[in-house]
Amino acid sequence: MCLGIPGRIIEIYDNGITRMGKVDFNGIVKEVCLAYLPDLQVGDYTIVHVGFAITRLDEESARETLALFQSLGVLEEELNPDESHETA
Amino acid sequence: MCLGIPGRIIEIYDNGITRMGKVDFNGIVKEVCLAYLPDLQVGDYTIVHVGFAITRLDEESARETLALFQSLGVLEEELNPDESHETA
Amino acid sequence: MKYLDEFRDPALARRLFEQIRRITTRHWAIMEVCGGQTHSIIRNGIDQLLPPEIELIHGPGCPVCVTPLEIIDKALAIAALPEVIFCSFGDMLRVPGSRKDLFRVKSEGGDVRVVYSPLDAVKLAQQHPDRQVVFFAIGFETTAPANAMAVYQAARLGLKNFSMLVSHVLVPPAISAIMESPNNRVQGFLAAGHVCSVMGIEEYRSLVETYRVPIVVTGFEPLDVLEGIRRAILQLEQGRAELDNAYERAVRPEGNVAAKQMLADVFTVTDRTWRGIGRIPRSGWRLSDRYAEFDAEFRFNVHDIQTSESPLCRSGEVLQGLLKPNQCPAFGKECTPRTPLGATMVSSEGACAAYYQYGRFVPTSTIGVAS
Amino acid sequence: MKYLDEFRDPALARRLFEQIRRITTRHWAIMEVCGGQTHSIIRNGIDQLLPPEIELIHGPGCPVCVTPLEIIDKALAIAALPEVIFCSFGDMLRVPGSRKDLFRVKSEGGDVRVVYSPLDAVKLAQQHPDRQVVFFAIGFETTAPANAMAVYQAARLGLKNFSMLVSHVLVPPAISAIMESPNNRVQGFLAAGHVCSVMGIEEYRSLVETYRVPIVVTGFEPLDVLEGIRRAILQLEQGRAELDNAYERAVRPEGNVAAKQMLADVFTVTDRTWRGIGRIPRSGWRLSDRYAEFDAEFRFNVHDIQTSESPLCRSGEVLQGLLKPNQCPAFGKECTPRTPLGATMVSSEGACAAYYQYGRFVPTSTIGVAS
Amino acid sequence: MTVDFSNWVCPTPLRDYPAIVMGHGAGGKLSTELITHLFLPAFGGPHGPLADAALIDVGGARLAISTDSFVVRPLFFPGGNIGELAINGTINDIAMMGAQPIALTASFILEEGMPLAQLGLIAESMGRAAHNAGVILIAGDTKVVDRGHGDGVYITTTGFGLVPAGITIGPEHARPGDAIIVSGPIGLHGIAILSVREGIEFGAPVTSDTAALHGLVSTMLASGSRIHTLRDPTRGGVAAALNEIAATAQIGIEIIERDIPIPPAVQAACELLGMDPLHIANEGKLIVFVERDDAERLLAAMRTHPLGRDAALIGYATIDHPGVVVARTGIGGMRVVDTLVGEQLPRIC
Amino acid sequence: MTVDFSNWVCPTPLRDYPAIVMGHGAGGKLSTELITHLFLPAFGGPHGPLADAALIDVGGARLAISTDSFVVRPLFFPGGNIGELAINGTINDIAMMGAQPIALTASFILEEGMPLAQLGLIAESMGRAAHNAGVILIAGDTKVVDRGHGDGVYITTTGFGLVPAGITIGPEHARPGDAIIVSGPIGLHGIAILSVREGIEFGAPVTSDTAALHGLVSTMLASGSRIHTLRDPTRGGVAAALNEIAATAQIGIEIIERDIPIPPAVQAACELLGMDPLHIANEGKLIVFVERDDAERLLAAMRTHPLGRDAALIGYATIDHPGVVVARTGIGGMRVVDTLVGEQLPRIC
Ligand code: SF4
Ligand code: SF4
Ligand SMILES: [Mg+2]
Ligand SMILES: [Mg+2]
Ligand SMILES: [Mg+2]
Ligand SMILES: [Mg+2]
Ligand SMILES: [Mg+2]
Ligand SMILES: [Mg+2]
Ligand SMILES: [Mg+2]
Ligand SMILES: [Mg+2]
Ligand SMILES: [Mg+2]
Ligand SMILES: [Mg+2]
Repeated sequence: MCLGIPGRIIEIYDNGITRMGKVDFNGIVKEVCLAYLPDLQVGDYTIVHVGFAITRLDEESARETLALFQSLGVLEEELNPDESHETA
Repeated sequence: MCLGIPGRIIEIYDNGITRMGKVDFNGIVKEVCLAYLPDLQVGDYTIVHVGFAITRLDEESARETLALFQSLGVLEEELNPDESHETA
Repeated sequence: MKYLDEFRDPALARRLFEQIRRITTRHWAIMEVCGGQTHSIIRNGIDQLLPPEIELIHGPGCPVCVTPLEIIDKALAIAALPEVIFCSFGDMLRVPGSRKDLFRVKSEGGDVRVVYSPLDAVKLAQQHPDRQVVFFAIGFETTAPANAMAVYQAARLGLKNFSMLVSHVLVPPAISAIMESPNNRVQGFLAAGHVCSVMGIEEYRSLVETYRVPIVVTGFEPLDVLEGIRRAILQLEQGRAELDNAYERAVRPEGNVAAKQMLADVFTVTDRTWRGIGRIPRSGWRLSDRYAEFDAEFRFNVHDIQTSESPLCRSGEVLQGLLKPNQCPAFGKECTPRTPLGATMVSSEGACAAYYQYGRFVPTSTIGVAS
Repeated sequence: MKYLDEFRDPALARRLFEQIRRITTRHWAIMEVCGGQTHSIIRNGIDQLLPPEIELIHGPGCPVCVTPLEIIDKALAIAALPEVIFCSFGDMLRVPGSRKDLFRVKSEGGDVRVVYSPLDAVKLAQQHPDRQVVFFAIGFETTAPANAMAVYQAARLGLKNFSMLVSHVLVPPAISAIMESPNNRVQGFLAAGHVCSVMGIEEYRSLVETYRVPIVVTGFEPLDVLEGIRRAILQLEQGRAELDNAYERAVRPEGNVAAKQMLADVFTVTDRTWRGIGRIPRSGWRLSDRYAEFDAEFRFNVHDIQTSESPLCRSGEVLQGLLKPNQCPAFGKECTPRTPLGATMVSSEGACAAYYQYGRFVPTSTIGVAS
Repeated sequence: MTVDFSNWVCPTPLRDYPAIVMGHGAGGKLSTELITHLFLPAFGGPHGPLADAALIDVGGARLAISTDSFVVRPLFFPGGNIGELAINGTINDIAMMGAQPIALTASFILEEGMPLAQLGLIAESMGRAAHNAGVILIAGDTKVVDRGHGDGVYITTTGFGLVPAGITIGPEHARPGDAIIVSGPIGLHGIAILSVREGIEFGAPVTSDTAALHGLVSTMLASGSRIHTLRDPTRGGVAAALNEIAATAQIGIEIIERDIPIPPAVQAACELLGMDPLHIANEGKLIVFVERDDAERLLAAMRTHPLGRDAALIGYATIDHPGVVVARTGIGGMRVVDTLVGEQLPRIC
Repeated sequence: MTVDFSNWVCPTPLRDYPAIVMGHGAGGKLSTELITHLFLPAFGGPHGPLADAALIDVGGARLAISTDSFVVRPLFFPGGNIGELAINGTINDIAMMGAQPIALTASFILEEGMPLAQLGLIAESMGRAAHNAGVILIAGDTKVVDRGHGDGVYITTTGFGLVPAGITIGPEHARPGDAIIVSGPIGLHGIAILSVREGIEFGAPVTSDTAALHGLVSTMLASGSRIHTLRDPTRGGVAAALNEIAATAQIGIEIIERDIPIPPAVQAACELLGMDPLHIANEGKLIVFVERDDAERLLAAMRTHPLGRDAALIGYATIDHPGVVVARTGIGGMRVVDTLVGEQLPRIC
């Protein structure tokens, strides 16, 4: 459930009822409701579901997670080179 | 104006609002309003215009008119044979 | 078909032509009032077989042709309303208003339907209680009883969604208008048989007397038309001006009494503008006050109707018999049945259209079909 | 795409698979709660690359699958009403009710429209003041804020022609229900990352404590899913049962505060029947009394709803992780995505459909395309 | 592109209609003008492309090709349905080039909600019609449009046939002096359709004459008569077919009204609706222009075939009034027989 | 006739739908089942008729014939309109048989109210497309349907081409071991259309790839590569085309997802709408199955042609899992690539 896609906010405006914006998904742009993320700014990343920005995408966390993945095998391989080959 | 076609009444009925009938035009049959000809009977001829019987077709008169046409030239030809050929 | 084929018999037609030739000694201008007779004349090639002395003038007897531009523009405006089902006899769909016709309104989304009988429109109103059904009630006295019955039934059924746009016209005032015209050349009339089968013939007696003009009540088949012509010529040649009934099988002197009663209830005489002719006093019917609620002109507030007739068109003169269709400079050029400029080119019974369709002297280039 | 492609990196995926293999010493049954994760697992072939000891159980996290038959039958009845424009997310159109689906209602003349966002339905209601616009509001906590906003805006705009057929479901009560089931085999959960990005993670803490079961908040890309599995296995192998957030880039502990406020205003917790599972107390949302006038179930008196589920279908067991889709006797035979018997075959995210679409062990005959 | 109005015979064509109206599809003058003034210039010049049918040389053979879309309402009518019409209509267009039809393609545009049982009946009668005619359905396509954007089913068929060596038949080959024969009573298809729409009942049923005519054409060719032109008088009826031939060959045509076989029910329906039988569509009739001296031989041959049993000589081509069709009326007058402008409408007043 | 449900691969086909639904026209399984179980039996047997295209022998030549109806909405879309689609689509179906297209027929179903100016634009681009492709429009037809029974314009084109001697190309000729090449980036046409319907904007415009491919095919044939199968992946996308070939030739197919050229905007739109790029329609791309050893030579030849510049090898045919298409996923797993059941729908949840 809950297909959510990350995109970058490129425009913010009020459509007379609520806070709206345009979000860029790698070259395609869709209008999105920003009402639930009043603090988001142009340039921020968000995750969009059925036309709504539901959460801020924290770029710092993303980098940390990827760094963790990068480190995972490497660290243990360094610590335990033999075992790592056995379980492969 | 006023395309009117002769046909024969083959059925008479009341549709709940008014007097209606079926009229046969040489093999094709159409529903017709008979409200304006309360005396017409099955078997009578009528002239139909936009779905309404507007008048009784008097068969006797029709025969007389045709008889008149038949007699027209003949009578005068008999009376005046030469002149008839001159004007032809 | 019985009572049609007999009146199309070629041998009898030959006799009637012969008789007419025999009795005709000089030029006579006779008007067939009714477009149905014009249609029959051209459709059968009667005019070409008559002696050259006889000039047939085609009268204003096509209700499609004479429906005033203003009412057509109103019809187009009403038909374009989204809540309306606009019902019309087939021929009216091609009649141009100032800017468009019903076909175009339909193509733009208007719900325009062809009905065979006005009662079909009443049925539609019963079937579509959420829509407004409007019937375009045109016609001479022949059609009026049918249209009157539609209103009468709608009233009896309590239909709030049925109305009529009424443009009825009457023959006798038109004959008066023609005879009163300073340019008038008509010397005798073939009166419209089916009009008389409804109205009877008495109202024509005063016309005969006032204008000292022969009037022969005439049918529509070739022999009927020829007989009407023969009797008119006979009167003219003999210096008589009488009312004669040459369509006795269909026309009683008193007309259709039941129909006339209904007409008196539903309609009231009114002044009417005839397209191409102008305003003729007391020459039409409108709904009587009792049925005013069924009047589409009141029900729909159709504003801003700007009517504008083509300046080229001389259909007024054609309708008055002052001009043959092919004498109009636009005939077959700017004006064809596909691009009609005038009412008389619109209906297949209009004098100009009839000339175009069935006339022998149509220039080939205007009939061309692409290879 | 940024923040998608990085989390699909094959080299990193290999490392994660290796790690998982390294730490797995015995059989573990882990449920990914969310259909989006099931989709990702099958779409990427993750299950086939995991060590055989790890059993992934596909959870009931597809709102399309679990929407109760009775509500779908109501949707079909409402969508068939002539005055209604029925708006739905695309996937719901193929969900069978007792006798038909929305595609069939559409083919029978129902005005059924696919919308991308619930706000599109509000727009339609503004554009068609003469029609009743009904939005089929399904979804878990992720979709609820969007649907809530639609009602809120309709109320602010004073729309009298907008309503929602609400069938919202909630994840935590479903996890409880699974854990309470006497047949339960699930030993750890991957919680739905996007649900948590709205609701936060605190409500899962009591589940972890009550059932002593590891719950890892997990994203949707291959690396996210693998990391979720890795952390769940790590806890299981180490005998821990903790709440862990493996989707930190999208999930704050407190969730989306503004969205939660709106949800509290617009919705009220209610008991809900889950298709194939049964009634779970306090497992759904309905409109709060304040917005009751927008409830399509009240606005449209949809009587005579006779629901009847296929007796062959075992989607309930599938949804509870008791049965693999391809262990159902009807799978790929009576039941295919074209002729779905159960909710889980209907949505492309349903466990059965996902197995059918992306599974390796589908019998060839069921995929045949006529030559 | 803007629509080119500059070369009109009439000075202001399409002027009144900035958008398509029903008449553009009625096979009358509006249809012709749409093709001549919109499609032909767009498709590359006034000559050749987008006629109803065409001949191309392929590998030494002459291939006759024709295409038509069928949008008839109602889908089922007395005597047939849209399916067999779609087969027979295209077979006939091929046959009218003197070709032997070989194969057809059929492309369907289905409206959402079309009952499969009805579609099955239509497909089955297509299969039967093709089988009976000895042609094969070789390729097809199926599209579905939203409810309210179709009308149950529209069918487009395209047909292929081979023209035997030595045959040159076409409207351009009609010559002054040619005898004009119609293969049987006219107006049946159109009146069968109209009767459903206008609520007319028939004492004896009037049914569509839909039929494949290539067998009759074979019989005619085998008679050795010098046939110049064949035409099936479909949309627009005999009047449109004759006008098209008159215009293409630049000949005059004179027909004798009382020699035209018009069934009584067709005549009666036309009287009632104010229509001309010459404007009513036929789907299983042909008109042939033949060297005058061969007329009797051809008539005799046609009458041996079930579809030509009631063939009748109805007139002649002349050098007078080129491009114009006239009729000698029942009482001996003359009238112009013109093509309809647009749709055929019931005439009431 | 009653619809025959007895021979279904799945036991209860069409059971749920007594009438046409949109999915019957989507080119997926419902479409296939409608053809297999309704049309084919009606048209005379399970083999042969009513495929998308066909070959017949005429006068010693092999004639390739194909027909398609075009019902695309909107009529005008980024990169083209329904007119050039109708020309290119049928040219391509001819080209996919290895034939050189010669001529097309075009039949129009116009909705009352269709603006003539728009129709003119469409006709003009048809003329241009035909001219550019070197094919002629030889015959046509025009029908008009009541407003509310059409959608502006539907166009059915039928095309004819000649298959050069020695060429045998078709889905049945694909063999295990064949290399599979796609001529360029996929999904552009379908996403260009979707973007209009779903209100998606593009930073850099995504336009339909509509193009006539017979020139590219000529280049490919001239390279001397042993080409077994050509297919343009239109409705149903690459997935439907590959599944059809797998089923026809009874081969397995394995493609490598990361080798498939998918433009970033297509990928992004698919992510957003929850669609699979392999299901998105293309109108100017082809898939070719070629003898493995000739793959590099063919790729090199294709890349010399503007329409093959970005050609890519995307997988191989295998003897495993006959009839089934699988994809190696980005992370090295395997998934089945199935044909859609009916319509492609935005997936939200
Ligand atoms: S030919 Fe046309 S323009 Fe001339 S009078 Fe007749 S209708 Fe008017
Ligand atoms: S395969 Fe079909 S019948 Fe079996 S559990 Fe899944 S949805 Fe139900
Ligand atoms: Mg044709
Ligand atoms: Mg044809
Ligand atoms: Mg023809
Ligand atoms: Mg096709
Ligand atoms: Mg319809
Ligand atoms: Mg094709
Ligand atoms: Mg195709
Ligand atoms: Mg193709
Ligand atoms: Mg045609
Ligand atoms: Mg439309």
